[in-house]
Amino acid sequence: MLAESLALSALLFTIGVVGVLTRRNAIILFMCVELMLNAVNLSFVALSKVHGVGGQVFVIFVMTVAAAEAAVGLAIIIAIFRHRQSVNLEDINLLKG
Amino acid sequence: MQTEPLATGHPLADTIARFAWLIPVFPLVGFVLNGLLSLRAAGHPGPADPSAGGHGHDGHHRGTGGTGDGHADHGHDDGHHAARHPAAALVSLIGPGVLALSFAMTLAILYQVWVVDNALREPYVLTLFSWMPAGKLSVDAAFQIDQLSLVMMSIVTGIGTLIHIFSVGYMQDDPGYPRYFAYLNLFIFFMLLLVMGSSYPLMFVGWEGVGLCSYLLIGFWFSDKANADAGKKAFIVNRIGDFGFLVAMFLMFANFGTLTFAGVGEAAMGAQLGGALVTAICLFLFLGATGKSAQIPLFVWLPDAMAGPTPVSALIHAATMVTAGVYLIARSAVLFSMAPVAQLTVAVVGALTAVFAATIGLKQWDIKKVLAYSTVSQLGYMFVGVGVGAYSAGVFHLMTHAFFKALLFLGSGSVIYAMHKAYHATHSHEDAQDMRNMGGLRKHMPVTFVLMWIATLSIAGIPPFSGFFSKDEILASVFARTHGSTLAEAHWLGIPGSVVLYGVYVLGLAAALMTAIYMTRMMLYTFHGPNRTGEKEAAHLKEAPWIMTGPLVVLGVLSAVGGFVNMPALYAGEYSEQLHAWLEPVLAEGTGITLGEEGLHLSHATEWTLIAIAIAIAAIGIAIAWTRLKPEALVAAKDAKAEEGIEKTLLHKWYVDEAYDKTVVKPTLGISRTLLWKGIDTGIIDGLLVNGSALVVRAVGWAGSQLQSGRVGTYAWVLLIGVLSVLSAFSFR
Amino acid sequence: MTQFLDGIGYNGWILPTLLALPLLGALLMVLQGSMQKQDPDAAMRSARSLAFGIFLAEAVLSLGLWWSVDTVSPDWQAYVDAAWIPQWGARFTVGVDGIALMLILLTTLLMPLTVLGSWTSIRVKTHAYYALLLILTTGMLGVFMALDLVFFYVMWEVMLVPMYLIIGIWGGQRRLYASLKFSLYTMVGSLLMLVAIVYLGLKAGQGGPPVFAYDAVLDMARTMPLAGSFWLFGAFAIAFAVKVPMFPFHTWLPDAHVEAPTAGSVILAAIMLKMGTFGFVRFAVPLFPAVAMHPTVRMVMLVLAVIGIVYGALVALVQPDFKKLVAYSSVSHLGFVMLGIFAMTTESMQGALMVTISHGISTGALFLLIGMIYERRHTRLIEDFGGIAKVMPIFAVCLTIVSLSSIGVPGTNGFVGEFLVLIGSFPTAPYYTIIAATSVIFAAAYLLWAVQRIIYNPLVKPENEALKGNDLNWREIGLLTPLLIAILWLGVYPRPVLQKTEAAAERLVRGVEAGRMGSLGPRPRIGGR
Amino acid sequence: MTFDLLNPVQLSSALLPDLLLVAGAILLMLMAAWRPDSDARQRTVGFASIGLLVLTMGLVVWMAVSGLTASDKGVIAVDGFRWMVDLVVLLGAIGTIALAIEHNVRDGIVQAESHVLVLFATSGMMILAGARDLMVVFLGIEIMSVAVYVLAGLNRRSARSAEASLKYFLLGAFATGFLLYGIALVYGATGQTQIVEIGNAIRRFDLTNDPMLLVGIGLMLIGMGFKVAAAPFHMWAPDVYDGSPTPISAFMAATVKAAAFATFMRIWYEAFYNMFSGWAPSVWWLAVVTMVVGNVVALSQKNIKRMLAYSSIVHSGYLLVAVTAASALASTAFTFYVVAYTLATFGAFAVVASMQQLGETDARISDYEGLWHVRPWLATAMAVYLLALLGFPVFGGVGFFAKWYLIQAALAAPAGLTILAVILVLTSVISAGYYLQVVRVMFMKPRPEGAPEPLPVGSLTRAVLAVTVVLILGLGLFPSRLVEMTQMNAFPRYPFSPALQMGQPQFRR
Repeated sequence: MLAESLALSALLFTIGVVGVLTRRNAIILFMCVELMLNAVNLSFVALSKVHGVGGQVFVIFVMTVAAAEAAVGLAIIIAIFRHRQSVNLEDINLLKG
Repeated sequence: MQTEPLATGHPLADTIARFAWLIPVFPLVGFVLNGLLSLRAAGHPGPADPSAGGHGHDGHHRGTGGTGDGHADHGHDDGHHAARHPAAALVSLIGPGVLALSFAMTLAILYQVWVVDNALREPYVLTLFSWMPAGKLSVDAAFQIDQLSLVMMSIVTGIGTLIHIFSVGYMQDDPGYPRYFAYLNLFIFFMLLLVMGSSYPLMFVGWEGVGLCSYLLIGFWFSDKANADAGKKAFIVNRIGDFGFLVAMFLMFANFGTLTFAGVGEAAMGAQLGGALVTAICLFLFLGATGKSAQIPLFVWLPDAMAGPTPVSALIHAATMVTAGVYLIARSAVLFSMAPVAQLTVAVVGALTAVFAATIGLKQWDIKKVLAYSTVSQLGYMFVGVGVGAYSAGVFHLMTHAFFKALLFLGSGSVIYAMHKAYHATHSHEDAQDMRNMGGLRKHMPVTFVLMWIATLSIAGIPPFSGFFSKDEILASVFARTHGSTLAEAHWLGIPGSVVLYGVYVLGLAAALMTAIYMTRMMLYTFHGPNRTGEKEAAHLKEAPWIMTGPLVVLGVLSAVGGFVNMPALYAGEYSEQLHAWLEPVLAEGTGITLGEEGLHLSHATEWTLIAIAIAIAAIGIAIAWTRLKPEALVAAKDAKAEEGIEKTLLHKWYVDEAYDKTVVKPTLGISRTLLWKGIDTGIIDGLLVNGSALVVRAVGWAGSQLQSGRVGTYAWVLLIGVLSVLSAFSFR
Repeated sequence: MTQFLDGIGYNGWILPTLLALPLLGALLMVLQGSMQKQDPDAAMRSARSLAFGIFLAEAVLSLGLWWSVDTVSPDWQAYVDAAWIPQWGARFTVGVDGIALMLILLTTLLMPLTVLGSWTSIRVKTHAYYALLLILTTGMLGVFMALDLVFFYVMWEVMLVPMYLIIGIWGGQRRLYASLKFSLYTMVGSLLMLVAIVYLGLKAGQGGPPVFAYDAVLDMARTMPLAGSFWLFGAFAIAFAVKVPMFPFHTWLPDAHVEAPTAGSVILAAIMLKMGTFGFVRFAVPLFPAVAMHPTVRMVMLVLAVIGIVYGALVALVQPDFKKLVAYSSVSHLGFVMLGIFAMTTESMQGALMVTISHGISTGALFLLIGMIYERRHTRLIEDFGGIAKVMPIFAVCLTIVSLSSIGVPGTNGFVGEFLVLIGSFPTAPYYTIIAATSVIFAAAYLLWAVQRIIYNPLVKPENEALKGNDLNWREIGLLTPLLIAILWLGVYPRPVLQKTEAAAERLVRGVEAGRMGSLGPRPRIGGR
Repeated sequence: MTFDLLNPVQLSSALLPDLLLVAGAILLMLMAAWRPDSDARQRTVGFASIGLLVLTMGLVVWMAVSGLTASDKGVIAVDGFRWMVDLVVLLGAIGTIALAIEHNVRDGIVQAESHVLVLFATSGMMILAGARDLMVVFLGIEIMSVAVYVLAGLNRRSARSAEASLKYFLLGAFATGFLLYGIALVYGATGQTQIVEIGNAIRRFDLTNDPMLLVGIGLMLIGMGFKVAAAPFHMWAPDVYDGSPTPISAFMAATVKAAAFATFMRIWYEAFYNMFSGWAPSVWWLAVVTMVVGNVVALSQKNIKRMLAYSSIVHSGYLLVAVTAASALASTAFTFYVVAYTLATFGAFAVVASMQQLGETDARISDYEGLWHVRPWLATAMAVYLLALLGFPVFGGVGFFAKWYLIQAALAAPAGLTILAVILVLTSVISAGYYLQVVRVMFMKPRPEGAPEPLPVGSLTRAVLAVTVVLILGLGLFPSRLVEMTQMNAFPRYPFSPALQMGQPQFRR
């Protein structure tokens, strides 16, 4: 059961990574990151079956932090939208070189 | 400063000889005083400023063409005939004065040598201070007084004094008058160092120093590029020789551990006869000598050196400096005698130079050029002498040559002086040194005419003039050594030594023949026949003042009778070979090695035959020139046709300068500029390696910054590359 | 004199004082500069006087070393040792031997002259200029007296920034390129040396805290295996070779020389290049004698030295810019020093030191002369001159004498050094010496030719004619006179200098001889008088 | 005394400075929100923040000198390393706010909350400095990061600022994912989240070849690499430093990096020390790539903030050398270097901030042409910072000894990192190319015609400049006090595995 959970977690994590790499919309990108975090959460939960509650405690922390991050992140995306009228990351390249 | 431990107990130590260091110091003082006077005047621009009207006479001078003396131009063009240097009187006193003091001092020492018993069985070495002590090397500033150096000192100071006096008249109107005497005094100082130094390094100081003064004096009228070029050429060519001198010293120090004459001589005695080491040392020394004494292949600077004032040519480029190479070999007599192959080289090169230069002398029009090639040729003679181990004969010819060649140069100076005055009076721009512009001068300059003939007969080898004795002795020595000497037994480039010596002898005769021809030619064109100077100008031709002709007379006497100091034993009886005897303590050892235990003696018959041949050759030469050359047919330089064929080749000195230029100078400059500087320096090192690597780094940086596209997607991909690399590094350890 | 100096405890405080005085002066200079902002001319006058005063004081103070230093003693002289960074084993340790003594005196005596040489040519930001010059002096002196590798390295690097700024701010047209090239070149070398120094310190510490004291490092380094010390020698050698500069690391020099202001060129040539050779003499060779004298390594160094000699001379031959010509001539001259060092005989070593000193004097004087004519004509191209001797005879005389010294005409300082190097090198490196000796020809060729084209030849250019009456002034004559005197004095009577360096040179040679055999051999020991 | 960290009261005592800062920050946030924004208000809150930071610093110093320790069992460390990092972080925060108070006007920022955000970020860093549990590490990183995400976008009028913020956020979150996954795997392999316990577990169960642990460490390395901007995880840094308000750039470049490195060091030295042979090659290469890429790309920068950003990447590479060296000496060299680097980087950004014109967002190097002629002291200070970053003795002051110390650590490392040291110095030659470029622009070029006069430098900025310059130069002449301080808290104080103690670690390059 542990191995399957970890495999699923890895799969989800990979899906998240691939999403980040391929998508161009800031919000979707952010969603993919959230997917990665939750994949890790799955691992933690699975592992805590072996190692005790530490992993589950960690999951609570991660969820809390992810919520805070989501709040800040969405605010940032709104801020950029106000400037560029777009959240397409292809358009956002003032800073380069 | 340490006092001389070596000299204590020497018979001369308590005599005036212990002040011998004053001899070079006098001219040094003269140099300093004259130099200061020259600068002082320069520093205070006034009516007598040397550069006043400098422009005008530059232009004028170029107009005269060639490398001629431009002395009369200087300071005259603006019409101020009284534009003598403000300090001229003082300079006229100091310049020759210090020389006279040195000469007097030299005579005083000579006198002491005469009166003190066994005064110079051993050389008297006067150590002043330690010059370059480093490790095992110890070079002292020390003078060596012996018979050889005394002869040289006498020539240098004696002839030097005469030429200084002559210069007072010759240079009187030159704006650079104090500078001239400063240089001249400095030259004498270095020349005395050269002949008095007790070790090779000290001699080298003088060696280089005279080269330096020669450079300064050749380029004395530096405003003309040709003069400055000639000075530079002299110095650089001499430096090639100096390189040889240096290497010879390295070899001596590395193998003998000492550089003093005494030490090296002693060590050389213990070396292997004909061994590679002594041969190498001698050949390198000879390379030095070819530079200073203008022998093949380094003779090219001397003719150009005639660009200097004529008294300079007389003093430096005839009487003293150029003979330094001969002196060097005589000094190293033992060393050379231990290396017969090197000796033969010296003799062959000397003989070849004698002939080669004589051929060129046949076709020169510039009176000083004739004398210059004559000098080269006569120096070749001297080398033949010292080359075959007849060191005293070489020195003898050195001495007589100093007399008659100084006379010839000063005489020609007189002529040029007169020509200049004449052309100047009529504002003509003709060449005052071209013999085609002279002719018939005997009417105008009788004293000079007579004296010059004495010198000519002397150099041609007509008895009883001095040149006859010295030249004859050299030729006889060569002949004598064809059998039984170490030279005859040695092989030179595979040729038996005796064959080589016969060849040398024949070459010597050939050179003697040509010498007689070109000297007679010079006299004919200059003093005989009709005058070609121009009608107006001829009226202004007149004898030089007595301050100039005076020294000429003295030299004339010396040229005439100077040979008597070393007449052959054949007919002179108890008065024979006095110079030879005098020099014996210094040179006998070397000669002895060459000749063997009991020496070599020619039969009287042979000797008489040789003398007859020599006289005949000289007489034939004069006769050829006298009968074949027609001064009447000559036209002035401006109307002359260009030469053709062999004459052109001779006039252009066999195109040696051009050949050197093409094979050495141009390639060196070309390689330096295109290959080394532009190629390696700015091309490979700077361009490719330094700036190239900087460029590569910058290019990579630019590429990197292009990757920084500003797009989050790119960044994520790069990040992923990192992730994969790290993970694979962790997985596949 | 010696007694008087002992009486005031001279040896106890002189070296730190020599280091501190210029720094203090720099501080004063900055203070004075920040107070005086309006009139640049007034600022120039006050700045140069202050600088001259400080440098003069420094020179006078340093003169006592001539008497107070016992050059024969195997101990370091005027030795001062104080704690600095105890955790790293870095100490403030200074001391001199005969070799360092000469270089220190060369520095302190030359610096006032460089101020005189900058007297009127530096007109903007004068206070900053002289402050940098002062700091530079501390750095240079520090290098010569440092007996702790950390302190040495710090001083070594300290010189870089002032020189970078001096070239870059007060330099010529291509000053930006030249200054950057100078600093990057130098850094490549010196940073590798940094690694080597740290490594040596750690090794000498034997597992404990590092030890950087020269003597301790020396003892340790000589016992290192050949393979390891090869790399260390390489690191040191590259740093020093760049500074010397040896072929092929020399290309920064022409640019730096040409673009630097007069004083910068003088200091570069006269002193900073000598740090390279000094580095070889003090560090690279004695620390790793087995490597330095290893046949292959030695051959490479000798070949590079000889290439430098001939190559520098040949390239100098074709330079259109007189300053560049002198720069390449420096490459050639410094090649002699390297030849002398790696020939490793007492004579050649002393010759190398002599060349070091006399090159400083002659080339320094040459640069000063170039600066003087540049101030008047605003060009350095040889072809722009001609016939200058007619309008500026005193200049011509000085240029001639200095050139002759640079050519190495006997009677001048240049000859003594070159002669000793060559004659000393011949027994151990004959073929290299013979090739090197050919440079007597080239040296005459390039310098005399240039001198001819500058002061001789016809005076045709109106700009040059306009120089009439504008010969060297009293300040310029005054600043050249000591150099001319030194040129002749060292040429005629070099014995005092040779005597001072003899013991150190001999110890070095014997130490290296012993070191390559694997034993410690003689070396200076800690303990001042 | 020694804290027993299982006791909540004692744990709180051990966290006293952190708690003080957080509490103060919350109060200040309320204060900031109380009244409408204005410049005066912003200044008041700013000064109050500085006061709070100074207070915290005092507390940290007091705790540092009173020789407190804590048991190894616990989530927080009480040791010299923590206090040193705290001090660096607090000093950086003080400097940031001091700069921001005067600089915000130029960017048109009037929100007083900006200072409070700095305080929150600082509290995150302080937590990181002491964190000894991966959970705490994660929390610290997030507290710090979330605040800094916002700070980067502080200038709401600037699209560049917003873009910087967005990029930092997205990529930061992405990297956090890796870090977190790594933590999960490490937890899975060892069953521990406490750093010391992880180390113990590795030693006890000999996990040196455990694949899960190795992959976990690799993933954590990626996360850490991102936070410290090591190549190839550095791509965000130039853009973010460029777009952010300059004081915030300084804050990120100096303190954020210091804090992230602090926890990096602690985890690697205390937990993963015995995995040396596993991670050393990767970190070695990471260091090399970072040094090379940072230096090379920095050469072609025209914008001074971007140039400094690449410079900060380069210095991450140098610090990674200290991580690779893995010795007690290396940890002290690391601390020393962080101090020197923070001073210099902060100073350089302070100069950039004071050079900025009103509303200007693109700070070009060419703006500095001839600066010496109009602002000699500013130019001189900048030169000192740049030379310090270059590692030049005396003129670059302590920067040289920092580099010296690093080289010493590399050469003395058990694994012998000679080649790494050589690469370090060779790449720093390249760095001379861009550092000296700025010096030459400032000193050697004339001030261009019509170049705007730099705005007057405020007194707070002056104070920041003066303090940093004096510290750099002073410590550059007499560094021994600082060396002493860093040596008091050398890592690792935990026993090596027998394999490591016997002879050299199995790692050769």
